[in-house]
Amino acid sequence: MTSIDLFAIAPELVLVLAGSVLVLAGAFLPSLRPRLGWLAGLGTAGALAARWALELPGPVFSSALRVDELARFVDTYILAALLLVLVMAEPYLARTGARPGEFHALLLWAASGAMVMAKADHLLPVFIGLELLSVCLYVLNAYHRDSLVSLESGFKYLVVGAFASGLLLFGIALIYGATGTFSLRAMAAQLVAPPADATLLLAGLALALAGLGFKLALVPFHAWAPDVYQGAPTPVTAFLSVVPKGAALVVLARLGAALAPQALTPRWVLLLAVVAVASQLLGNLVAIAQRDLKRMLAYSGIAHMGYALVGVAAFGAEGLAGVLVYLAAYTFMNVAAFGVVSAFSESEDEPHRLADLAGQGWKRPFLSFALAVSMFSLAGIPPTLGFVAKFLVFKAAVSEHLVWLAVAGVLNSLVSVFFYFRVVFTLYMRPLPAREPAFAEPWPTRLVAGLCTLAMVGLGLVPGWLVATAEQAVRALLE
Amino acid sequence: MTLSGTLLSALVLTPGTVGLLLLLLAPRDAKSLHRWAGMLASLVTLGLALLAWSRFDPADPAFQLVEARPWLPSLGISYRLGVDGVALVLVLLTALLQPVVMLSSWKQIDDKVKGYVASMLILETGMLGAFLATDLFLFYVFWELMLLPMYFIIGVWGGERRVYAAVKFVIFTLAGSLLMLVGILYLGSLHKASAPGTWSFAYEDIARLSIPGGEGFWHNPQLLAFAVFALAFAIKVPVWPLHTWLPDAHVEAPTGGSIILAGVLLKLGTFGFLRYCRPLFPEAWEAATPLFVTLAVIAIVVGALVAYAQKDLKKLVAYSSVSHMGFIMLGLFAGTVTSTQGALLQMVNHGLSTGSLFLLVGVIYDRRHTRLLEDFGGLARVMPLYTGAFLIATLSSIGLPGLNGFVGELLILLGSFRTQPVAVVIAATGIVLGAVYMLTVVQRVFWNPLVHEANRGLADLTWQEVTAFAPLGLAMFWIGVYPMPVLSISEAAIRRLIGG
Amino acid sequence: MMAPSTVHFVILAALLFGIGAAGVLLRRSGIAILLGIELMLNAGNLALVAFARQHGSLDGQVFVFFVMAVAAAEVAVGLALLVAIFRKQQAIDVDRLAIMRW
Amino acid sequence: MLNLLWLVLAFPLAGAVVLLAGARRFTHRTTAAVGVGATGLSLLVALGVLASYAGRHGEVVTQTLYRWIAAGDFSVEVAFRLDPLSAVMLFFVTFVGFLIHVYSTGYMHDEPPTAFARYFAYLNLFMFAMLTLVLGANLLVLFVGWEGVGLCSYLLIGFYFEKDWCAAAGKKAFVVNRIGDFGFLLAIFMAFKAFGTVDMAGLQAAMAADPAAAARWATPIALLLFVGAVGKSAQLPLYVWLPDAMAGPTPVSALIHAATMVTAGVYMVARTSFVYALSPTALLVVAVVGGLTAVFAATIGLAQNDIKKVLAYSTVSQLGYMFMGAGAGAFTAAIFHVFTHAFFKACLFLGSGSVIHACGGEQDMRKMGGLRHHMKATYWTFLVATLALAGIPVFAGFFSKDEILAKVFAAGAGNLHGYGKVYLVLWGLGVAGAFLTAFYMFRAVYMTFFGSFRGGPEAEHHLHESPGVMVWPLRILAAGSVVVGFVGIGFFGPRFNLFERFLHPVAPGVEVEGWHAGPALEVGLIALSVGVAVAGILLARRFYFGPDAGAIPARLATAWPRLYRTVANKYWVDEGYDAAIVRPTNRLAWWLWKGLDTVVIDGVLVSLAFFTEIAGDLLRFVQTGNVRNYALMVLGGAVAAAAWLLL
Amino acid sequence: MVMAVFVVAAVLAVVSALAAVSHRDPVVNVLSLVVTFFCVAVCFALLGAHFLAAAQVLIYAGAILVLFLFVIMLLGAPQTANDEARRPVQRTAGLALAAIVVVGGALLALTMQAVPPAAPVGSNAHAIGTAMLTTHAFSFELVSVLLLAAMVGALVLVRRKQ
Repeated sequence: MTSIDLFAIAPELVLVLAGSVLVLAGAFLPSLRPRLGWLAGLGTAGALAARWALELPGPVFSSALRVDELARFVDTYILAALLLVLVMAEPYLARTGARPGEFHALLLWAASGAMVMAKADHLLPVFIGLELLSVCLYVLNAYHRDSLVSLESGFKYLVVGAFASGLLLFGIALIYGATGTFSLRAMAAQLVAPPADATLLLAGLALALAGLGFKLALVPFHAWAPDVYQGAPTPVTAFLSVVPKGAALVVLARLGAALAPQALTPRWVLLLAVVAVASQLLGNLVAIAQRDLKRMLAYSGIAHMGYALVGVAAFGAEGLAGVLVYLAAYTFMNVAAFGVVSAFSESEDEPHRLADLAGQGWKRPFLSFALAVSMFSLAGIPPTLGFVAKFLVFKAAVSEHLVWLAVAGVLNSLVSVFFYFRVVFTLYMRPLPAREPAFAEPWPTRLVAGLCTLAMVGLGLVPGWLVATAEQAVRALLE
Repeated sequence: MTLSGTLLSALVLTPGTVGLLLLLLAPRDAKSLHRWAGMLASLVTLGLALLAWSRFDPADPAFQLVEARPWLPSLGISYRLGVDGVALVLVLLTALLQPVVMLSSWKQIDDKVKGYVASMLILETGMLGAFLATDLFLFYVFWELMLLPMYFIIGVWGGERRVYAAVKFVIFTLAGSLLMLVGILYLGSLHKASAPGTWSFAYEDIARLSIPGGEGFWHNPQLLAFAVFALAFAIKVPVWPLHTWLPDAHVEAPTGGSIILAGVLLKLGTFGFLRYCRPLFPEAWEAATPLFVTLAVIAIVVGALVAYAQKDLKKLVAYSSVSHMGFIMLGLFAGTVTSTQGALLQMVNHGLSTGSLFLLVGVIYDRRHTRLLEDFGGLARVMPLYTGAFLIATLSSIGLPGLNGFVGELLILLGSFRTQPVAVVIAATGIVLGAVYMLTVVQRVFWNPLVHEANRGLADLTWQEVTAFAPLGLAMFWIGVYPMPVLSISEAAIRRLIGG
Repeated sequence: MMAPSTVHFVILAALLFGIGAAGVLLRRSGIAILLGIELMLNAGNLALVAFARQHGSLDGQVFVFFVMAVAAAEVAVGLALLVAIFRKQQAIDVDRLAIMRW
Repeated sequence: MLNLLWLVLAFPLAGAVVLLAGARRFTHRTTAAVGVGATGLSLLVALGVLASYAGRHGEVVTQTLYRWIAAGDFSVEVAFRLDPLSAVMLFFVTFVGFLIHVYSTGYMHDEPPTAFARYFAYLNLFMFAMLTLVLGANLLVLFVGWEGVGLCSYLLIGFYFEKDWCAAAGKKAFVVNRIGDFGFLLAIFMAFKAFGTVDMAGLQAAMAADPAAAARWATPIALLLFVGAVGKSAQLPLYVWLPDAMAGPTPVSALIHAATMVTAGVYMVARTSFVYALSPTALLVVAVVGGLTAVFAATIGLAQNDIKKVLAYSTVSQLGYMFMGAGAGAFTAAIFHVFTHAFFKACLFLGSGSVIHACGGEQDMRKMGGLRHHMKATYWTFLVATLALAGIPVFAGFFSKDEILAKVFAAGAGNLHGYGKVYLVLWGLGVAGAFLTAFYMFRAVYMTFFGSFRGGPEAEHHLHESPGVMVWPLRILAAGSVVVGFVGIGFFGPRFNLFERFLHPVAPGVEVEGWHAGPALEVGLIALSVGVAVAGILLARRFYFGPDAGAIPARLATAWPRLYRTVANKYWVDEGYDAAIVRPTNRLAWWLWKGLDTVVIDGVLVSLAFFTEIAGDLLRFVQTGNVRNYALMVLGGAVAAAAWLLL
Repeated sequence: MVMAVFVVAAVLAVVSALAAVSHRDPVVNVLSLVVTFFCVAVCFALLGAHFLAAAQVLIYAGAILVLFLFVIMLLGAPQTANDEARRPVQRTAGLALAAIVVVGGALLALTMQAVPPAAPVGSNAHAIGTAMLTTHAFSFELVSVLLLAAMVGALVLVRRKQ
């Protein structure tokens, strides 16, 4: 272990330390509690700054990690999402009186777990990072422990999550059995020539896919998502809907780059494609039937991971760059949506009914506009970032002769219009109810909504930097 | 010179920028500020469009006043604008209609004025951009950009079934355009697969590609790509039987929305056929000609007949659009220079005549809050000016010589007769049917005894309404008597597009 | 009599894994489910160690050690959750935890 | 002077614009001044132009204003053409038009100022359109005028727009005309396709240059053009609009629906005679349609009681004669009849207008009678025009109608194109028509002017002769009805037929070869046609004059009730069209809307959306809420994935 | 001899595992699992992983399962009612899937070539410890965070309100 190694994981260190400080401060300095959010934010910002200030040394910790452009991209993405969620959490904590400190700490630790996953070049840190992320999220989901719904959400996440971990572990074991190593780099070196018998490897990959598919909420590993999204505290839902997905997708990408399963069997790509389409279809169709916004967004999330998976299926520089941009887009859209949705409910315990939005478009133009933009972005309407992202993954599919996948994707987008536009319709084209709901518009929510909207539209119009960064990140992986 | 370098950008972005600024900065209740800002922006846009016209060289078939800036260089996407004769004509139409729309909504829209004006302005940016974009990606962006403002215009300021209509509009439009996106991607990937090995979505690069054909439908890339483009455009046109969104959208949209919808949005479909389908997929175009000619003819006849069956004035005019757009499609697919010129001219004509019909239907709806034919009768007695205006629009719509509609229909049918004589014979019955249903309207609304007491006190056109109609009416006469300015702008460009 | 080979151990691992999975899938008791998960993880461990011997590397064994820690962490949180739920519902019946559905 | 040709059109157009713009402010006097003035100036310029044209016999003078449309290889200019044919038309259109304008100032004087101005605006606009039609140098400009007159006709028929039957009649006229225009347009398209031009001269040259193509295309083009002519000139089967067109003010009927517009079809056939000359089939069709119409309309005229309806059917019938002549290849004879007909038919209509004016708007002849005592000038002019129409020698109609019958007979006897028998039958129809014409016209004269007044004492009290502005045009037209026939006497051979000689260069006519009527035969024919005319007059006198006027017809009507009703109801043609075309169309339209659009197309789309929603609604029950199910799905997915990859 | 030990351990492991997941009394479940884990530890030992075998007994049997017992006692040894069969689909499908996993896993194992195992790397705790603190130092640190998080999390969930 050298100092370079430590510098390379400085962001994670900052987060972990900040988390510990938060726990301690929350426990022993009650007067500081209302300001802990700032501290968490500071830590996150520090981690972000560290990631960009320090150079990227590549493999560190005996090649357990690879701190490259891809890692930086994902770190940035996770930390940005974390920052937004922290801001969003402020009104939530104030409103529910939930204890800060641990809450922030768990978020920070979860983020660091995700960051580790994203830069792990070895299956051990992948597994532990994933477990760190999961364990923190089990608790966070159930954080509102006065509410049975929240507990249920936590428990469901735990059962399915641990079950999926078991599958992942067995999958890792099989991969290990096939290759004799946990190091992705070593596997890649070994698999330059496809092995004569890849049975074990493929079986391991299938199980690993199930483990990661759970995190991504892909069909058929998706079922937990609606219940958990609905039951979890809204900031946690926002976090849950974006951070683990980025990490898991990057792991999938790294696995793909190392094991090149697409070279082992043509069925691999088809498998991903089928899962992608099934996710899109189920997510979009069932979302139509939802009347609870968080639940609807959960199904929408299932569908969106289906779109992102198109990029993974297409693979190559284009596909993976598309996936990364997709993640960025998805973060802004979802955080904005959850932020506004949590503001547009009178209390945290109530269901977030679609009908409650009626007429708010003209009553609360700012937040409504943000929600509308995020709906359009989710639906993939230009000039939003959501469109650019879809464009990129579909482009990759077409480029890899998977035109049918792109066609299925756009047809599913059409289906999604039904429910995304219904939100907009409720906001702007329904009259305010006679008893006007008393929604607050706290400044953190406004800030989050504003930032996300700016990002969705701004990056939608000028996506050059984002795309270039993503491409650079992918180059680092594929070289 | 420096102006030429940014003229088109200024033209495209002015309205949208003003719209956004209004949305973000203007106070909510300053209604006349909103109205005047909208008017001013529309007029400035019109001025810029005229300026572009003055800079335009009709003899040059290539894109002019070109602007190109890299946008997503690694994907071969750039911000490219350029104007050819075809686009210029439609840009002028758009710019002309926009102030009319603003005027028509002056009194009519009194609720959420800011949102309305902003939507209209952003919509204008979308339309102008779609006409002027010379990069397929950019084109798609502008194409979709039109969707949202129109959705709001119909959904917020529309009539009773506005939500149904708005959703229908969105679903139909997206159903086409999303598939077109795949088509665009396919073309880009073809460019990548060809010699340079890079992505490009620039129109001129794509136009240079030769897209492979093949046997049958599913194994014929060119035909498939054509099909997705054609579907998007056909829905927009709308080509029978994809037209059912149109009557609903028109009936529910506020007057201004209907004018723009009929006047410009539908033209984007036919423009797309001309600009994209024809030059990019020549063999597929050839193969699809019988189909589209048949559909066009069906649209003409069936549209007219269904219009005849309507009881609601606005719906009737909407169905008449289906019929008229059928003529344009026929002209495009007949494929001669003459018929294509006619089709382009007819796009303008339809914008003017149907636009003004919607304007005028809006006028009477404002006064009576009904559009049923049976609620009127004898209005010529109480509203002579209005009657005159309506009559002019009607006559323009049914193609009376001396007015614009005639020149367009004539060129279409005359030019099409060479290649599609049978279709022309059937289509020409549309001229008869057009007279039947439009004159029925005139008879039942303006002539006949004045039986409803409510109509007795109706006020004639106000100066605002007259001002709104005047430019359209003048343009109708102008094009009817001397259409050469329009025709000469576009001749070179059309020759290039259809390879004639 | 020969020594058991990797195949034998892997078969045993698969058996235990299947039994653990069946426990998760078939039991209503939260505790039984957690036990099933533990069993699955242990099966994974067994496979890892078997493969480690097969490949003659230590990495597999190290991995198993970490998995034990992970399992401990999961169990801790899982049991805590069960306790919290029990306090709320006086039961740890998974089938009753279905407020949210459809 | 010839350069001022465009002014002939410009004046009426300007008049129309000024009147429309000022409709709300102008007094009767201003309106009259502008309206009549514009036409008057137009007439003056026309006369000047004709005077200077007179010296250039046979020449074709073209005035091109500007290039109107050019697209691809199609190009057309706004150009006017003065040649003998258009000169004739130019003359009588401006002349009769002017007179009718003058007459209208009196007839329409009771209208409110706005309506008065509107009326004159339309009338001026009509003059403009008609002159465009006449002078158009190419088919397209001609078509502009063609449609323009249709529009004005529409507006003027529906002038009393608050009466629903007037409005309906206007629409009917326009729509039926459009059916004809459909053919006209197709003819234009075909001409352009075949010969690349729509210019009259260019077309003629192109057809001459390529006889093979000309032979191939002449028949379809000619027939399609004739469809247009049938619509505009109210021939079978499209004549139905013209009787209804009488809903318009009477001077309008005189100008548009008798003297000028309805003859446009004949004019157009003559104008394009170079096409017809190449197509025996087309000529035969023209002749047959004309001949049938002539008799058919005449029989309906027998049983009409509305004075204007009688005149209307008579117009249809006379137009039939014109086409019959044209169909026999005698284009000049047809135009000659157009020319004379303009005078006496205008006179008749204006006369009837004068009568109606006097009777306070009453048009039913059964409520008239004895008017000759009250309105001498009207009576005499009406009588003169009737004699002209009946074909009594010396009067104009005699010469022109006889010319036509002679040519048709010649075509029959000379076996023109081998269709001799058909032409002979047509000639027989023509003679029969002459008898009927004489009969129904004198029936009208007797019912209107003889006997005693049947309209009640109140109305009788108001009977009066019309004012000077109305009577003087009558006198002038009556005089014309007497004299204009002399310009075209065919009896003494072509040398004396000034009219034919004048027109020959542009509408040479189809020569019947190998047959020539001897003088005896000609005299015999003349005698025959005069004889039947006189017989018709006498029969009318027997039926409708004297103390038992109307008794015999009434007996006949009771004797053959079904026949009478059939004729009186115009053979139920309108009803037939209604049942065969209008109502099925309505039903079809309704089905296309409610059935096809709403149920089928929208049904498919809505059910797609519906099934999408249903699918979502059903699929969500996969989400049971039971976490063990979720784990089951995860395991199932993993197993399926592994199986897919491995098997 | 080795084979005999393995067979005994394996049979016992499977039987007790079945008891662990199927018996209705949670205490029996836990105790059965102890047996299973002990058998697995025997297998570890057979595989040469003596250190792991010890750790397995200590950590799993000694710590984790005791934790289970504590919780079971804390909650008053709750038993679920005997209506497990009320979900036939879940039951059938679950059993079937588990069977497929077992059979599939066995088949998978059988596809492996009977490659003779490499020379045992020795089972010294030292080697493992060294690896953990050098090659896998990062994971070692990470696991500590994980345990910290789990601890804090568990506390958060069960702490009584102040």
